Amino acid sequence: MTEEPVLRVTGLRREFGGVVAVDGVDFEIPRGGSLAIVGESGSGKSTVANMVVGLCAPTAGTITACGRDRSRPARSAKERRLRGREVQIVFQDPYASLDPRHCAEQTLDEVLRLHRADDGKQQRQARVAELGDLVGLDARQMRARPRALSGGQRQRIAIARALAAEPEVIILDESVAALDVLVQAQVLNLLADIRERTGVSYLLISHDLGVVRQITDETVVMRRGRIIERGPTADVLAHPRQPYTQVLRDSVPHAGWKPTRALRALTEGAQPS
Amino acid sequence: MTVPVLEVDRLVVDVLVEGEPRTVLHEVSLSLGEGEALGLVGESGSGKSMTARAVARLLPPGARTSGTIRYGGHDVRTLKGGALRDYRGDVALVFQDPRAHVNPVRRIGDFMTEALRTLHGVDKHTAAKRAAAALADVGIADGERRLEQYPHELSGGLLQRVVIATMLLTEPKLLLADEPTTALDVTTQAEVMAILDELRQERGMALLFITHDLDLAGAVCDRTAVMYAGQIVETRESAKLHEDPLHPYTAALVTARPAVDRAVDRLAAIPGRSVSAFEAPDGCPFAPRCPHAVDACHQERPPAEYVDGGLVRCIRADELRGRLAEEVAFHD
Amino acid sequence: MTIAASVLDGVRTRRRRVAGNTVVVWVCAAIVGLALLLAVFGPALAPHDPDAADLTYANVGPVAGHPLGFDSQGRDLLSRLLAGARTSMAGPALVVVLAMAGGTVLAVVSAWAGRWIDATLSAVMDVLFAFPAVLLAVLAAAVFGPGLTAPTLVLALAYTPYVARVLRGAALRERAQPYIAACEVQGLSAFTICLRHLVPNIAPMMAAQGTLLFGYAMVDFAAISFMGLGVQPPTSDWGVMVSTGQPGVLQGYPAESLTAGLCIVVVVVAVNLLGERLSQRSEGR
Amino acid sequence: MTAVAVRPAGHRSGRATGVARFVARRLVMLVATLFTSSFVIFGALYLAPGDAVSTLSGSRTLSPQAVAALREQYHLDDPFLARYFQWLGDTLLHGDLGTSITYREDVSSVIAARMGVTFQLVLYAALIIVVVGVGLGLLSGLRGGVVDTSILVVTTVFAAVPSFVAATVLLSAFAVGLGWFPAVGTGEGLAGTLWHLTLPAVALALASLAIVSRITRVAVRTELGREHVQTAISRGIPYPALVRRHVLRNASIPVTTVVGITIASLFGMSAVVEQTFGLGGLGSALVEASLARDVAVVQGVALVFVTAFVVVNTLVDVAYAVLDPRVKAGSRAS
Repeated sequence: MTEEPVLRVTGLRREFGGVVAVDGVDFEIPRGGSLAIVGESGSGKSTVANMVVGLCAPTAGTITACGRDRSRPARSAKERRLRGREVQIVFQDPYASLDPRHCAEQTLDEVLRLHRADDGKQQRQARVAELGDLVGLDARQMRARPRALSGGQRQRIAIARALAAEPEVIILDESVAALDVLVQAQVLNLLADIRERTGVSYLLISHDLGVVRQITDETVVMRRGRIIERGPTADVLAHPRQPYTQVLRDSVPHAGWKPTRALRALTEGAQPS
Repeated sequence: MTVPVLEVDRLVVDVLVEGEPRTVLHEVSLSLGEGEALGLVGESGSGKSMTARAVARLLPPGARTSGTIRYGGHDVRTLKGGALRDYRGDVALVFQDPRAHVNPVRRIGDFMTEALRTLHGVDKHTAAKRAAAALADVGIADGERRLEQYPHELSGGLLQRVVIATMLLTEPKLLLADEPTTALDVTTQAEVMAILDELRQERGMALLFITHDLDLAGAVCDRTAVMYAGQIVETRESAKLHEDPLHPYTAALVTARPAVDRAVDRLAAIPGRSVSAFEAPDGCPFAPRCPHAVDACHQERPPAEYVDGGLVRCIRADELRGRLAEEVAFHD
Repeated sequence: MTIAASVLDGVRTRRRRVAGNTVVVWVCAAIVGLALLLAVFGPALAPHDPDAADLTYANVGPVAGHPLGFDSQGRDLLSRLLAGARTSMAGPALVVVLAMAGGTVLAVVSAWAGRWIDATLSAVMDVLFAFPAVLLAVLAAAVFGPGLTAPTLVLALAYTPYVARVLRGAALRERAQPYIAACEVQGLSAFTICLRHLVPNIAPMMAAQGTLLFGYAMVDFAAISFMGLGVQPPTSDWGVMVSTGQPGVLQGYPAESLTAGLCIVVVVVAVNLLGERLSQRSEGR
Repeated sequence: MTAVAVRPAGHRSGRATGVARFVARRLVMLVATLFTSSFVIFGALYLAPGDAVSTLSGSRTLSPQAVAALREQYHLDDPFLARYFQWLGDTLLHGDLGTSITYREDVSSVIAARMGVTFQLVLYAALIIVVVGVGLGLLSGLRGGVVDTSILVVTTVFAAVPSFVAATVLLSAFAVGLGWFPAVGTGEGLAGTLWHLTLPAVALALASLAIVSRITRVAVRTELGREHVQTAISRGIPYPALVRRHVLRNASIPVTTVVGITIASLFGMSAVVEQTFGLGGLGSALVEASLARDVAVVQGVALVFVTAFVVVNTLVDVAYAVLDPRVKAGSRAS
């Protein structure tokens, strides 16, 4: 028996007005680990992320982070803050992820005041500067309104905000999907560095198998609300056991790739709805 | 190469940004042979969509152009009246977001048959029949039912196939596709691309395919042009872009993309961010980020030169050839 | 003319129009500012006693010292217009403050809570919406008797669902933004998030709505006073003056009615244009 | 949220049931709204300071017999809710709205005698709003240039003119000054009625017409700029067909809504115009009754106005559902 996982999800289920969006989802992430949930739109992967982070309540199932249950909505302000120090999230859209009226320094300071109530102003300032350094933003960018910054820079602020509370797990909900490929590479490298330096765990929600391969150790594949395949990322992508996973992998354009119409037919045949 | 269907020569486009004219395309030249597919690849703000809009005569109000866009012996920029309508009949467009490009309050059937009935005088019944047949071509079996539906009742992938079927109904000679699959899931993308490619080859249409994905362009295009900061920095046979890129930016695009089949310790990420044409410095616009830049690169804009059957704007293209090939080989 | 050409035409003149628009906005702002100053200092600025009647001057035109002449009671018209600025605008201003406060609270609560609270509040708003503001004010006047208090409260009540509806939409859009979700994930309380993030971000919309609402309120308030159910003569008020000038209109002395009407129209035009601009800016963020 | 993968595939019949369900929902809301409104109108009487008898009598001194009659007629000795249902029953079943203390006749006959003028006036004004307002908006939105600028300036000013100011200006200029139209009264026969109601209808319509024109202009411009219109242009669809099928059809959705709401709100403003032009309609009765604190008449007329307002608003929503195929049962799309 190894160390207690930093995040454990069992039997997770969510319905929206009778429609089952997520059903019977189990997974766990070891301390410092990195897990990907792969799927297409409608697979339920984002709903899982929202439930883990506490933005929507599960219909059934349990979520345990850092040994504490978070399956039900937080009741007290203290509980909310505690949960904030366990799991954080970086969203997809860099343009909507930041309050347009606040610069990076203000955004980070607000988080620090919440989670480090004992710190003085100078300690907070030092920590803000440290976080800025960590994600590679200079002093000018830290004081700029979001509208003056590029998508990549905004996403760095969002990452810094997620790190500010020193959580054990960061959910990356398609966090690099909206970025151009060169900026995406910068941010992916940054995420790898951060994990190495802080030991934080990642839960990556993505449809992009290249990104998944680059920054995760384990992968679960979701389809229509259920997990259909799981394993080490390298194995799952190199030797998919499920036809759907194979189709998913073969649909990714790469050098010498030819699109074919047969792919969809195969998936429909493989898993009738 | 055959006679070009479309020939763009030193196209410069200025558009109004907050009331000020800003250059978004700088001396863009490309040619497209009959039945040929050309990919136009670049990051956001590179000017790839603006190129398509200029060709389609859909530039935003207040835009100014110079250079020529030649189609059928005429400059598209100056077409008027009947000639413009004829041109529009020959050119079909498919955009990224099908939902925005189909009138939400009219039925699919109205959308599909509008051009046939209005411009080609086809009667209602025949037009509907042809529309249903076109839907079958793009893999939509129950066409007659679909014609009665409204756009909001169809999924994005289905609607994009409807748009493609519609565009093919009038038998255009040139298809402009601007990120037609970007909003779709990967498996749907593969299918839509397959349909597009198949039908295009069947009918001998020319295709200008705009995308941010080098590999996707490579899959369906004979040649690919790479854009950066409003200019085409390299045009080359698609297959060779991956093995033997001529421009450092192309090499950067190839190496920055994480691969499905293996992880690397660090991705080859070049610093900085991509700029638009009007933000670009003097000299080569890529020079500030280019790992191979020398002083001369910052002096003046490199001219387009032929190298190994491709066209490249880099003064060091010849000497860098082997090194760039190594960089991408190390990646692959 | 092709459509592209017509759109192009519009744009070619746009740069000129941008400059022209800025001038218009400044003029409007100046008018509104002046009106507000008059509301505060108008009664003090009046050159004559606005209530001093002298029937020998009834309906006499402009003479030295009385640039606008006299009304049917022989009172100095300019003084009455200046003095009337306060009553004509104080009521509407109060209506706007009350309706905006109520509407904002309802909108934010509704958008934040969602579910049945939102559904219930929205249904209540829809029913309240069924009452035309003026009708409700008349009803109130019939029950409580003419005066300022009832119309002010009733108009505020009638406008609240309108404000709430518009702001609820804005609040819902803002509520759905990931930056709000990020605040929730941090553990900030709903109250803090609304106060520090949500409300400031719908503030431009609120400013625009408040301004536009002031225009409506001025018209409705004046209408109520005009009908004799609001401000009571002989108090000088623009709406009342349009009304008390009616007999003069039929006798060919329209000065009292028309000058008071003009005051209302000028202020409302300026307020509307200003509100429209604010609303465009709040949407074009 | 990525929960819904497959949309229910609806077609003509599905859409028809969708609209039917929407209409049914709106009708339920209509009844609920009317019920609540009537409750408010009825209850307002008892909100007044002092006892109900003095409110009902308009603070007149009455003989003990008159007071007793009043108590009897309004069931003042019954509990509040019982009174309400009694009143509602009388209103709905017998058209009995009580007796006016100023007119000294049944409120229902006061209303019946005056309803015609008001509805004619509102109808006339509505016609002007639709024809002139929408017309100017289309012209402005589609033509651009000087035409657009002129219309924009004029409608900006008109939108700020309260109907009673408009009425005063029109009266002063066209009735008293030029003598083209009569200053007061309703006239005989269709031509006479039209002639007499023209100035009042214009005064009533003016501000609304301007607002409708501006909304129409914006709607047309918005639709012209839509991507699907660009697509249609790129397919070579001729301008007239483009405008008809895509711009006007789509713009008709917001325009219909605004026109409807505007027309519904005319009832409230008719009071002011009727007063100025000496028209003996419901509006002027409402004002006179309010001034005289003749509560029975105020209640009756308010009930008629609210009903008209709510019915028109419901019709607008139904029109919206019919025009916009995206309307799902129970909610407005967009």
